Amino acid sequence: MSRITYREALRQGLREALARDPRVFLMGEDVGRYGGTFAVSKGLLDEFGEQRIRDTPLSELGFVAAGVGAALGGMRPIVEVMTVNFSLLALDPLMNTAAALRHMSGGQFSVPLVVRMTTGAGRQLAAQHSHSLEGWFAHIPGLKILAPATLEDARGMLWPALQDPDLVLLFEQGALYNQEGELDESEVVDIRSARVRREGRDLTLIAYGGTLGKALAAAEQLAGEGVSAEVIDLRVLRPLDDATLMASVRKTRRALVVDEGWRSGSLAAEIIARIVEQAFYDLDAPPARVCSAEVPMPYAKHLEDAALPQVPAIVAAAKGLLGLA
Amino acid sequence: MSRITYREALRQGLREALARDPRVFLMGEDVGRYGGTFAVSKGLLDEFGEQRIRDTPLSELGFVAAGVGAALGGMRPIVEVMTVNFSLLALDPLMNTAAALRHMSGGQFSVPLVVRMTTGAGRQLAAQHSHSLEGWFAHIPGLKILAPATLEDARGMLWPALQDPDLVLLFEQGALYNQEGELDESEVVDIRSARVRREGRDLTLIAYGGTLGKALAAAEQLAGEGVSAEVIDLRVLRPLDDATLMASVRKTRRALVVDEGWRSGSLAAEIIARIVEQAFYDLDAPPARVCSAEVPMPYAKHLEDAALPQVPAIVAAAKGLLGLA
Amino acid sequence: MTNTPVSYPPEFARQLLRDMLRIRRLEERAAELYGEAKIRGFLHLYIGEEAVAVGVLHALNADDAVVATYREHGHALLCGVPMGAIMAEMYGKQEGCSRGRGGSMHLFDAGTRFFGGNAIVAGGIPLAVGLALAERMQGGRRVTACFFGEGALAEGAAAEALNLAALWQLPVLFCCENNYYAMGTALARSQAQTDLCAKVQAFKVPARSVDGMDVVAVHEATRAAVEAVRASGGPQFLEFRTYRFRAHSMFDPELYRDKAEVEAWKTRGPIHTYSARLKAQELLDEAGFLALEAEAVAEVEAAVAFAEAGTLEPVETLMNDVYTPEPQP
Amino acid sequence: MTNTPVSYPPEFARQLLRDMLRIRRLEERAAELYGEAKIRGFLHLYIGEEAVAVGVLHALNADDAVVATYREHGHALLCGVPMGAIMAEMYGKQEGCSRGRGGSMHLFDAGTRFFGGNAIVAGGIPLAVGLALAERMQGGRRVTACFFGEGALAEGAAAEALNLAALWQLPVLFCCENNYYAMGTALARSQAQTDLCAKVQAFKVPARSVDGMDVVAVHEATRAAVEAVRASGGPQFLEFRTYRFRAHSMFDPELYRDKAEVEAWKTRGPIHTYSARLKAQELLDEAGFLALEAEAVAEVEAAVAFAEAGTLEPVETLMNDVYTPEPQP
Ligand SMILES: Cc1ncc(C[n+]2csc(CCOP(=O)(O)OP(=O)(O)O)c2C)c(N)n1
Ligand SMILES: Cc1ncc(C[n+]2csc(CCOP(=O)(O)OP(=O)(O)O)c2C)c(N)n1
Ligand SMILES: [Mg+2]
Ligand SMILES: [Mg+2]
Repeated sequence: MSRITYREALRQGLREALARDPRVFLMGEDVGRYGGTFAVSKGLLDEFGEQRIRDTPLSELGFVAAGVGAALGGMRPIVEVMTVNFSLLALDPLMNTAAALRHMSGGQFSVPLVVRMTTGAGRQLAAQHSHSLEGWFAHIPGLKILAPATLEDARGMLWPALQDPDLVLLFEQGALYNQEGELDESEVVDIRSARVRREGRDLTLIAYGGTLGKALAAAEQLAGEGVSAEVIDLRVLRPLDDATLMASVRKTRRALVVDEGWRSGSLAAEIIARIVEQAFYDLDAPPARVCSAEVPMPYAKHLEDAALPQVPAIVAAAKGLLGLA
Repeated sequence: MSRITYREALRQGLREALARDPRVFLMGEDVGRYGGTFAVSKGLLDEFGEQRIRDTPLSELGFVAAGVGAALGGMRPIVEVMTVNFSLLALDPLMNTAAALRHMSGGQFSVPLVVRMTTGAGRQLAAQHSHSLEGWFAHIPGLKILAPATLEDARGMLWPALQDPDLVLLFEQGALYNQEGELDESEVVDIRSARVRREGRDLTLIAYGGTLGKALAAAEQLAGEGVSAEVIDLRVLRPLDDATLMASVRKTRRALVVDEGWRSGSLAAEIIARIVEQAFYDLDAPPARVCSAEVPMPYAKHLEDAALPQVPAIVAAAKGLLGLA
Repeated sequence: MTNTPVSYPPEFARQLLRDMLRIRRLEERAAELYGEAKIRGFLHLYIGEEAVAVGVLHALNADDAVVATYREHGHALLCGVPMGAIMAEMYGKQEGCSRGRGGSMHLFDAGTRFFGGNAIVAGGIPLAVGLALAERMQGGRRVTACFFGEGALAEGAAAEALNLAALWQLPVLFCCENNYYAMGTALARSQAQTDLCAKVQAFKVPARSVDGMDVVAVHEATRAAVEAVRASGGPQFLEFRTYRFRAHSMFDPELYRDKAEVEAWKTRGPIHTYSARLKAQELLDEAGFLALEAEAVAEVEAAVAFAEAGTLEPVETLMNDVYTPEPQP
Repeated sequence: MTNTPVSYPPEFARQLLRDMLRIRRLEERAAELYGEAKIRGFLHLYIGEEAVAVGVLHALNADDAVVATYREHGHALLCGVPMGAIMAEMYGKQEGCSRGRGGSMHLFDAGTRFFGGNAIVAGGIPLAVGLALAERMQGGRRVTACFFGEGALAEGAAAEALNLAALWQLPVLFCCENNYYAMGTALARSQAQTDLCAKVQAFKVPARSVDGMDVVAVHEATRAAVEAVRASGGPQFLEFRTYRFRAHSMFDPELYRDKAEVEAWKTRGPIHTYSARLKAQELLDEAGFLALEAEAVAEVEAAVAFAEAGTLEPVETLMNDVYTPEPQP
């Protein structure tokens, strides 16, 4: 075990991948000389050189599409889109090309590309820098979506993502970069399964990325009030690990999804739909969700806090599900 | 009543709007000289001239953003993005700017822009020309989404959309352009409500745009088998008209959503989540959905048919809900 | 230009004509089959522009990569995709080069490094830049040729890609098929800068304009440009001035251009002007021409027969290849 | 250039200095307040570049439209947004010019036609083109000025917008603040074409390069360009060569540039060089300079007091203005 931040864990993952496979390279805005906008790639330029740590021009569409091409050409590119907000400029190569290519070519071309981006709010960056769109991206067939919430996943998801023959989007939670803890070096990280992060009996809290910590805090608080909450970390947003979800929900008979995405059309809605489809008759109460308010994220701290899922709202919703409101 | 196609109804709506308000103009690729890619705007260039029927360069991001600016500058632009597939190039001005602007400016700037686009599959146009993304767009706060499925809506939704002070996306169903019928000139078209298109007792079929006709056909077939299906046309995908939906579901106690979007993260998921949240204890069965297969749309007709929601699947799912399977 | 002698070995000189004829006959037949509803979706014909694909692709090596558009039957064919596989693809048969899932706009062939078949205008341009980046990083000498229309140059994607290629000095050959219209929009009505080479040179990509109706001019210019790419490692841009004789797609009523303009360009048609030159130089006689014609027609008919005999992918495999299957242990 | 005489009326000559000082002192104070955690989020300072906003905005009419970036405190101020409203915005108070919802990157003011405050690089450029289109279609004579950095010129959005403005001959003044870096990426490392005017002229937008450290040069060039826009109706592009003396934002460790380079540019600082010229021409004496300084500081302190005294928007109105409220009957 070593003490480390989420940022450093991500950097370790990058460094290991670059060291392990000469086909791997990192490209994006300010990943090199600047040291990474959020300092994730700091030091890598010195270590791996300009060929493999490539600063790009401000051209999100261009360099994401070039990443697709480079993947087709035999490399294993990691493209950093500085934040998910700017990925709206690069949706065409992601959805229209990379995600569709293998199927529409009759199985001829896979796109072994990893796109990393920072997601989420909580740092007063306002409407154009605070989206949580990872759940929205999870609508798109042909791609896989990862949301590391723990140090182990921050370090360990990149390598299996690079081994995956298809496009993988890896969403780093901006609010977690400075989070520090003990890294369990022995944990084996897969990119297929959800994980039970806390066992419980009375209800299942389903969270991922930035909401996992809040769900765990809520579970702790609920425990103090005699409620035993199980907490599931989705980890992989597409494809969803239904088996783990349903096993838990069948056991607890109650589910609450905690999702930083805007409520309507959230990943939480999809999870509720699946629970209803697969476990309706095992439910003791309607599955519920705590999501972000449907508002462009405001700058002012108190408004931003009000717009995001918070522990008290999770606790209240959980108690509501149990008729303890 | 007059006999008319969906395409002609759309054109009537455009012509009326252009005639009524000098601030209205239409811009997009090939709306003018070519006569409109799908011939919707045919003849309008001759009638209204080059200033108001503006052919644009191939620059989706540029001309959509210019539409936002022109709306801010006092015009009432109608921007045509040829098909929703290309709107992936223009998401930044739509989500990061237009949808957020009023809120993030503290209420100073509204964006009275209407963006029209063709959506949907069914014409063997394959993976890059067949998306149904209107439900996906419905995730975005700050915009309104319309899906005309009838001739009356095709003609009548544009004018109230132009009266709306905010960004409105209007999705035309490509597979309906040639659909012909009697236009009821007396119908008053709003852009707020869902409509019951067929009354029924045993279950509620919820559809919109390209799936409305299929839901109605399924209801007809079900009637022959003694099942009375109510059919709701959502019409407005954001904000959803919960009241109409819940009134029907509370009555029939069973709901089936028919949605051309890919299943995971579909609008259907959101509707199921809402039904569960608002009417759980009134349900006799879990709400269900018939969606598109999660696959980039194939070209071959039989595969495209297999990937899309079809009447037999709707009928089967409806019977399943009623335990008649 | 059209009167300069053809100084190629007779075999190769005829090969250029043969290949233009193969594309022409293939597409004429495809148009008929569209009329018979054997082919559906969008069908974009290259008729009139054949000299470009033929002249360019004969200047590339077999292992160079090619990225094309939705108007790519000719490019696929010249890359080596069998005509039968192209026709079967348009029929939606699993014997097609994309298993019938792509159709006319999405021909692909991994074996010949033919990367499609891209139906998003300008979408292939940054993709080609990425292929070239991979080549550069792996120390290879292969060129990536990327075809697109003049309309695509208005897209931001094109600007970003040109800059990247020039900045990183990547081995891309940009082949702009300037047929003067993007659907119904004339170049001068969509781009303030109609001198495309001037536009591109401002991005620091060397650029040259070529008579795209003259297969020899196309071939010579491309050979020089490919040599320059291989020598410098950096990009080159060629503008081929050409014209499509047919509508944009099968739905186009062609309201936007004069019949007279079309007729004027037809007099410069790449096939008849070139075959006239070959005959004038006695590299070909009428019998030889008819033999090439017959050969092309036979190939087309064989392709149709192949497509007709083809089978449909079972519906059960619809979901295959959304993701790459796991390697079996 | 810096030695050419300042031939403005004394009042106006001093106004230019006063406004540069106002921006400078405002931002220095904002940086302090960031250190005290009164201001949060991203904060991008304009320190070193003040001559550009001041020189340009004094050449515009009050009713001309202005579109700026996330580095826009100075532009907002010069457009007429009260300093208190700017400071309160950065404090997140509802007395701020965007009710505290926007913060430093999203200053807006409908009254002065200040259209933000855009935090997507290049996002404002096609928006400005649209504003100009609306102006043209309504027969107005107002200009739309659009500010952006040199880094933004690599974005496809910029290319599309330049083409549209030139094609439709729209009254936009493109003001490129070339401070040679986009975050940590030097111009030459991100654009193959470093001659920005050459790049832009290739889009058929007339372009001129200006010493952005000299407020007089900026002002004169802008006056000429604005006149050209009003006369021709078409766009103009100005490249202002300038430099930011501070980090990109409050998080930037500045690893990418030499201290010596920064120091060299600082000797050309727009405020001290201009005030020296004013003094040399006896348009200003030391007492006059100190008075302007004192005035600026007083305005800043009043703004801070205003922001401190400001109130928070009630959480209850969080959802207001996601949509425009219906008019009350
Ligand atoms: C991004 C995008 N926008 C619009 C279209 C629709 N479209 C298909 S081809 C075409 C014209 C393209 O013109 P050009 O690049 O000159 O190529 P050409 O068809 O003339 O060969 C258009 C507008 C598209 N496929 N992709
Ligand atoms: C589309 C987009 N990509 C990336 C960013 C992150 N970012 C903010 S400012 C900036 C640098 C912009 O440089 P330049 O245009 O030269 O303006 P400057 O900051 O130097 O004034 C970057 C990369 C962003 N805000 N938007
Ligand atoms: Mg063309
Ligand atoms: Mg800069």
